[in-house]
Amino acid sequence: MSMLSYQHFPIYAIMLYFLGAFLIVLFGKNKIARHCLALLSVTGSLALLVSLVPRVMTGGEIITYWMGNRAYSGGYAIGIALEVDALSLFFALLVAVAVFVSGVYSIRYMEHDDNIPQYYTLFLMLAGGVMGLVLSGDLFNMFIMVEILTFAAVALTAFRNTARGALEAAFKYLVVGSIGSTCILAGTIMLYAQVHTLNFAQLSGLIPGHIHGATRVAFALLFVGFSTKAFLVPFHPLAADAHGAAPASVSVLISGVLTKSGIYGIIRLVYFLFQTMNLRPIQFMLVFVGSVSMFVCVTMALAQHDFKRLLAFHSISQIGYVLTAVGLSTALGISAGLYHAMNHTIFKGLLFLAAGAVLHETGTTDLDRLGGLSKRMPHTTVLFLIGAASISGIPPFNGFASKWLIYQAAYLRAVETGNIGYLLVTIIALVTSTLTLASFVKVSQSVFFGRLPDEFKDVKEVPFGMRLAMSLFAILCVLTGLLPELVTKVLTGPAAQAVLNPVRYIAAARGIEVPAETAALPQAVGAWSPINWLLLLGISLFAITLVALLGKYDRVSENASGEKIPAKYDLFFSGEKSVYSQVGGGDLFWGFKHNWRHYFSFMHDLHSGVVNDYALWAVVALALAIAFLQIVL
Amino acid sequence: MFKKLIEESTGKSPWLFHINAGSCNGCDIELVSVLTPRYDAERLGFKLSGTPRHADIVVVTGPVTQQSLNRVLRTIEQVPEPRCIVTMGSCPQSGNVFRGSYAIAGPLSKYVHVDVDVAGCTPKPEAVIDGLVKATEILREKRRAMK
Amino acid sequence: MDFPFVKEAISSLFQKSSCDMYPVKPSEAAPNYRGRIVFHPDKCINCMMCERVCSGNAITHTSEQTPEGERITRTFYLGSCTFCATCMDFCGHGAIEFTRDYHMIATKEEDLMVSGTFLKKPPVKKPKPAAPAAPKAEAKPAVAAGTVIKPRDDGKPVQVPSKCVYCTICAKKCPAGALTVDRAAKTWTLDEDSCVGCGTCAEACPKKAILMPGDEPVTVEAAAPAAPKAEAKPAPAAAPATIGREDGKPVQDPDKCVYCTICAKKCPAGALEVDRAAKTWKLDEDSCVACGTCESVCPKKAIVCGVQDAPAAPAPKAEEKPAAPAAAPVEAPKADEKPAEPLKPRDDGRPLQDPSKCVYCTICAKKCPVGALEVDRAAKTWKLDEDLCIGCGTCAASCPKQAILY
Amino acid sequence: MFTPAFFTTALLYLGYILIFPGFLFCFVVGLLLCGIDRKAVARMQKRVGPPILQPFYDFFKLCGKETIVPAAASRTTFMLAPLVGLAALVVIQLFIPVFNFRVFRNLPEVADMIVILYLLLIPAVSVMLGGAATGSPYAGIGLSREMVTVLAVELPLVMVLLSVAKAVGNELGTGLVFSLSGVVDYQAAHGSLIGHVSMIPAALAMLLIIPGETGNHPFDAAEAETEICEGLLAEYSGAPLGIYKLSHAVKMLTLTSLFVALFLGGIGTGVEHLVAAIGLTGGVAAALSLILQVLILVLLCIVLTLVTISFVHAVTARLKIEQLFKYYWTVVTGLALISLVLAWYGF
Amino acid sequence: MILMNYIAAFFLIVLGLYTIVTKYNLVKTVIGLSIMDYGVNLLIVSIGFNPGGTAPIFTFSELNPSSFFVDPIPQALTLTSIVIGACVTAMSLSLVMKIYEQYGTMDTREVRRLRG
Repeated sequence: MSMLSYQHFPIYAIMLYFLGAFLIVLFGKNKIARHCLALLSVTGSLALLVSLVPRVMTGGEIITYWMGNRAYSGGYAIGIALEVDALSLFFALLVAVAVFVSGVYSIRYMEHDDNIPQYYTLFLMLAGGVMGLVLSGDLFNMFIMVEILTFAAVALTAFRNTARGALEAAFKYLVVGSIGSTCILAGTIMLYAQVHTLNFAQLSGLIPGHIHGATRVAFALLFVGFSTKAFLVPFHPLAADAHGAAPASVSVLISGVLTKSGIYGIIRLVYFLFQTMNLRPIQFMLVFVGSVSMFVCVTMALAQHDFKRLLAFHSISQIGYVLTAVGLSTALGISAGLYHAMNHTIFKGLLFLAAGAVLHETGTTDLDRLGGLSKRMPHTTVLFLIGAASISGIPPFNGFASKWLIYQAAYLRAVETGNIGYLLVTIIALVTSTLTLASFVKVSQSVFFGRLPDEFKDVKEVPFGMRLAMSLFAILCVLTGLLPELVTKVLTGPAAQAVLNPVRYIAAARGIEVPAETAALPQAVGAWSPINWLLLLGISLFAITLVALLGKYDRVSENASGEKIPAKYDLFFSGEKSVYSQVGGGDLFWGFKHNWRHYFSFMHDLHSGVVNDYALWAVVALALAIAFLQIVL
Repeated sequence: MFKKLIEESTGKSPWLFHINAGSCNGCDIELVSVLTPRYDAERLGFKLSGTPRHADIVVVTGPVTQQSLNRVLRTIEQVPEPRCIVTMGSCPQSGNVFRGSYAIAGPLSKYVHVDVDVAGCTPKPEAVIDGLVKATEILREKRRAMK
Repeated sequence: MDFPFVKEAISSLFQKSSCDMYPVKPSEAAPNYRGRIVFHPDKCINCMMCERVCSGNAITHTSEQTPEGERITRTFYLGSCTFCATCMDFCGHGAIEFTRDYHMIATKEEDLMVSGTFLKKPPVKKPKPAAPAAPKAEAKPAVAAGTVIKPRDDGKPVQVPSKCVYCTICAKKCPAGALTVDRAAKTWTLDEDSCVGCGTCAEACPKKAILMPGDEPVTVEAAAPAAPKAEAKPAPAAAPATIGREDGKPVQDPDKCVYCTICAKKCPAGALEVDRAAKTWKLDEDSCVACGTCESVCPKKAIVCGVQDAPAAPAPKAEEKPAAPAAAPVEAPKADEKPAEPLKPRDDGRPLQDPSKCVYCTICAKKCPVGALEVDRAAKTWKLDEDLCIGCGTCAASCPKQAILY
Repeated sequence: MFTPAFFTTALLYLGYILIFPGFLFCFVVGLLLCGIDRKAVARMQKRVGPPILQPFYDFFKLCGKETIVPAAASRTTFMLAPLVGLAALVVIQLFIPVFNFRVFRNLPEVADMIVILYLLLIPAVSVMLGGAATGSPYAGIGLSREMVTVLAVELPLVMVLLSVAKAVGNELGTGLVFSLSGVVDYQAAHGSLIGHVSMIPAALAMLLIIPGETGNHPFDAAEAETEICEGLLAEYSGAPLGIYKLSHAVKMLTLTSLFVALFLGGIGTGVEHLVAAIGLTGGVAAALSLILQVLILVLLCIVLTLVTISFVHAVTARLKIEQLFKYYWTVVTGLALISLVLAWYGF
Repeated sequence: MILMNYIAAFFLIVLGLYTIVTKYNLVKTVIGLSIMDYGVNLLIVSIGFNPGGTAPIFTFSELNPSSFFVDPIPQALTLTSIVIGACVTAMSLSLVMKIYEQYGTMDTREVRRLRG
């Protein structure tokens, strides 16, 4: 096995990150060296993973790589293994893309901050930790990687310790995060106590036979541990605090990558370790947690006054979508869930970068103080609108493609099982999508449109580097939106099949090659071909603009004079001279908030911000999980 | 052909914007009564609009008090181009009984070219309809004169 | 959730609309609707009553002298008319008429002007006696006692010579200026064509010496006037060389006074009590402000304010009084340091006091609508509060001494 | 691939987009519906009301007027938003089948019911973005109300569509039918859906949704000309305002024809047999039946407009925004829920 | 005897959670965290115990089928877990120090600027 054969690529991908991290510690002082190292490691691992795609995804091959070359021997896997199947590679690609774009963005974004070398070290450690978690085939190794990424994330959240609440957010994240990690550790150990092995594939082979008291507790512990990492419902205030305070490029990683690692852990746990997804209650648990976090976080987002906290709550609600879809345990459901996870990383990354751009230029993300930035920052506005349109599911963009698949899967599942609960889930999913649209209309009115306050008069466009990163995400947004079949065929289809038959995963560890049965790719029931639609829209738009221009649509009169605005071009203020009055932030959607005022006041008190309450929720969630699984499993 | 169609429909769908420059509300009630079933100006396409931006004909009532002067002028300025200004009742034309009072900024014609005056201290709705129809003819000429 | 108009909405779909299609079907105004004004110039006698009563002062007239008479054009500006038809009521001759035509749409100013011109013949000279100042005795036709005087039928006033004291109040009151009464010559002449028969003179006459249509006829008593009042009056002092008081307060001349109480009514400060029955005339020293109103209004010239030299004969007293400086009693420090050249009114529309004329009667302060003036009678100071004052000119109008330039 | 066949089909589709179910058809029938609505409302108030062609006069007058771009507005969004909104609406109209006639007969269907639900969002978002771009506080308030209206209408509309999909799915045995043409084909065979017991509450709910979705009188808190000076359109004048009024009219057409396709699909489809009965065959019969079906569709749309929009407009007063929200999320959603549950348990 | 270890480990974990949840002092929360961590470490070590086994230190020559060792893997895991516990404590204490510097208080009820 020569050093360059594809077998080694997974370990190279992980090591590139860590190598980059440690080299930057050495040569970090010099600006150019630092940037080259960071970009090199980021692009390198992305290239390696992309080269794996044809082999693993379409080819259906599973790469197992034994550390220290101690292969499977004597019935027991002693060495630590890396096992890359379609699911792992899918998540790995996701992580690599997000890290790459965020790396490019943070080069210009972090210019004004001090001790930048430390930033890049932590950044690459976080990336390496997640890559390790996603690719590793060994349960304890996953725990180690979880610890690394939690440390890196906590340190990065507290990176700008002067920012409002950064330290507090980091502390809370650390406390509840380490409770979660301890649960994962305890769960791993209890599993080890049963079958005395840590290799993931072997565990998946043995555990289903040993389901009794201790393994049920282990299942609960692992489930709660990973949902802490994914910031699901009881733990979502952490995410809001962490994103609110962290620099934008880090928030991209936290929301795009960290939450996906939690989801990856849950999928591995439920579909591979315990293979219990055929049990109805387990599906109910996943779908219930998913839809609750979907609805709670979107309503909380509507009540926010800060741009990044709003985005943070939205990323949890989108994760709720992914979990609900994965919880349906049908081929279409899982592929829709994974497709949505990918889309979420892309458009959420774009939105956080836009928030970073706004913060970089105006110094604040408070919705009540901003307004009318589209006049000064047109590119950022267009990019933000693409991100907002895709997250709220406006047709041509990618958010709609995946959400539409999720509704299909949920409703098909409802019809198959005849259980009206799934119907409720579909309706909640649709309403949540409209609430997402509402909150992003609120953001666009309070930040980009409306009146420009005087203090931001001299705001100018963000430097080109940041806009390049944002446009990268924007192009991805449009592409993945327009080609749902291609994405399902190449990326999410194989991953869904990998999830649905763990036997190949287990066998691959033993070196036995199980032929991938050609299960049909998940087919959507409804019909949606975005390219045709876009063609139609283009033609009719062209026709309408042509007619408009013919009919003197441009009979426009502009305000020619400079500063002093003559009465004709001033806003209509019922006769008065127009004064600065921005309608935005808190005073939008009074109708909705008034009807739900009791719900909102209850939610406001619930998120008290005291560390003890969050810890209490974690403990209660753990107790509930253990009790529920004792009964069910 | 298109230009003639526009000109034709400019006359046929004039939208009103009513400015009360300190009137005793006698003319205001009368103007709104023009839209009631008995006189029904909507037959001729008249419609009250909420903002000067949507308006073609501006109807001014009241003796243009000092306080309301620059507000009236600013609102009239915000009406898009082919527009007509109609003064209703004798107050805007001459200040009527309030003439000479320190609170009156004088007849409207001192500040803005008034197209149609509808005299009468609360002119009858029929008179108002006449005035508005006259205004639509002037609108049509202005539209024809535009580029 | 009740919907009140469901039945009406559906049923009215099938009924005829209650619109009376105005521009297509013409509609007539109400019978006595006050629409466009029509002016009949021939009837107008230019008594200007309509101009006076018009609230919107929409009526103006221009007159220019021509050889054959005064050509007057009267214009009614409909744009400033409130159509209250008060002028029609006041026009004694029915020269103004409100038609039922309500189409008063105008694109130009002139369309709203209704005007009419007429020629006003100069007053025909009646064969009046040649010398106006003829001795009054024979000018007055002797009216034998006992003849019955009936009111005239054409609405004009008639004089009862026995009762009339020629106090000239009726002349002053007559809106049309149709009466000329000469107290000296005791003549009462009525100008037929300019009198409008408004009856103001009859009301104003203290002696009820004028009869209007509708009063009952009066028979002339035999005894001449002036008999009973002589003895009730306290005996006057001998006629000194100069009469009147230094501080400008009024002194009554008992024999001339007819106790007609006009001076009491007119006194702004309410300092005079005159009792017609008891024939008493009392002055309240401290509230009197020596403004001289009582003197000017006294029909009998029975009151003298301020020191004046004793009149040689009763008649000439009236003329030379205004010539004498009224400000004698006031010590004159302020007077001499007044700049020689006459004061000009201020250009920013605010009033300016002329210290020489001002008597500090505080009327202007009382009258000022916004309270911008403080006048202290004791300290003789007159202070104007610049920003409160709105330049309305009421003080100048109300000042009895015309001491405020505006 | 540039064969003559390609050109003829391209021309055919261009015709579809620009002439028949596309731009011209929407323009004429939309404004016609708007005219009939204003005339009906007037007649119900015992007024004579404007001529039927009044919306056409309004549109062409607005084209002739000057467009003032306020200084505080961001110009491109201000000018582009109305165009995108109208284009999206016209494209939706292409997907709604006119009884037997479908634009994409031989192409894979472009959009199904859930997609149409989301396509209806684009015009609403374009109005909001246009209003927000002007920067006027009236537009801000209008935006907040418009969004709450969209929120309010979304829930019941989703339920209606799901219940229709389930009901047709039950009958056809495939569990779920999302494609609109599938629903119409089913109705062609088995008579229109309004006949089903479970579909009556859904149809009623849809009738109540139409005025809300188009923003007509009782639910027009977003463009309340008395309170917030035409809300979102406060700063628009001239041609962009004309295009917004046109897209409002076309939206009325789209929603009523959606209702016809969903619930009254069975009425028009019987026309073939009628035409065949007369004895015409071949191209003429197809053309005649197409024209008849279009006439039936327009007629049904007019009746629906009279019932749902004009009558409701004449009889009710404008609702406050939170009353509107509560009304939609309790009364109308209850109706839709009933039909969903009934459809669920196989009635 | 091994049962005592499990009970002690479980007790330690519950004690740690109790301190985190109820104590309103930042440092006490950190202490709770480390107690919980030690409880899990105890659990890991006691899992690997085979009664009668010797320490797993041997050279290849000594390795014969009859030798019976205690399971070495959990011990390795415990080592990493202890290291991680130390890092967590170190980082949280530094954060507490900075928070005290910025907020001026140790009480968790005051440190709640981000809420709602």
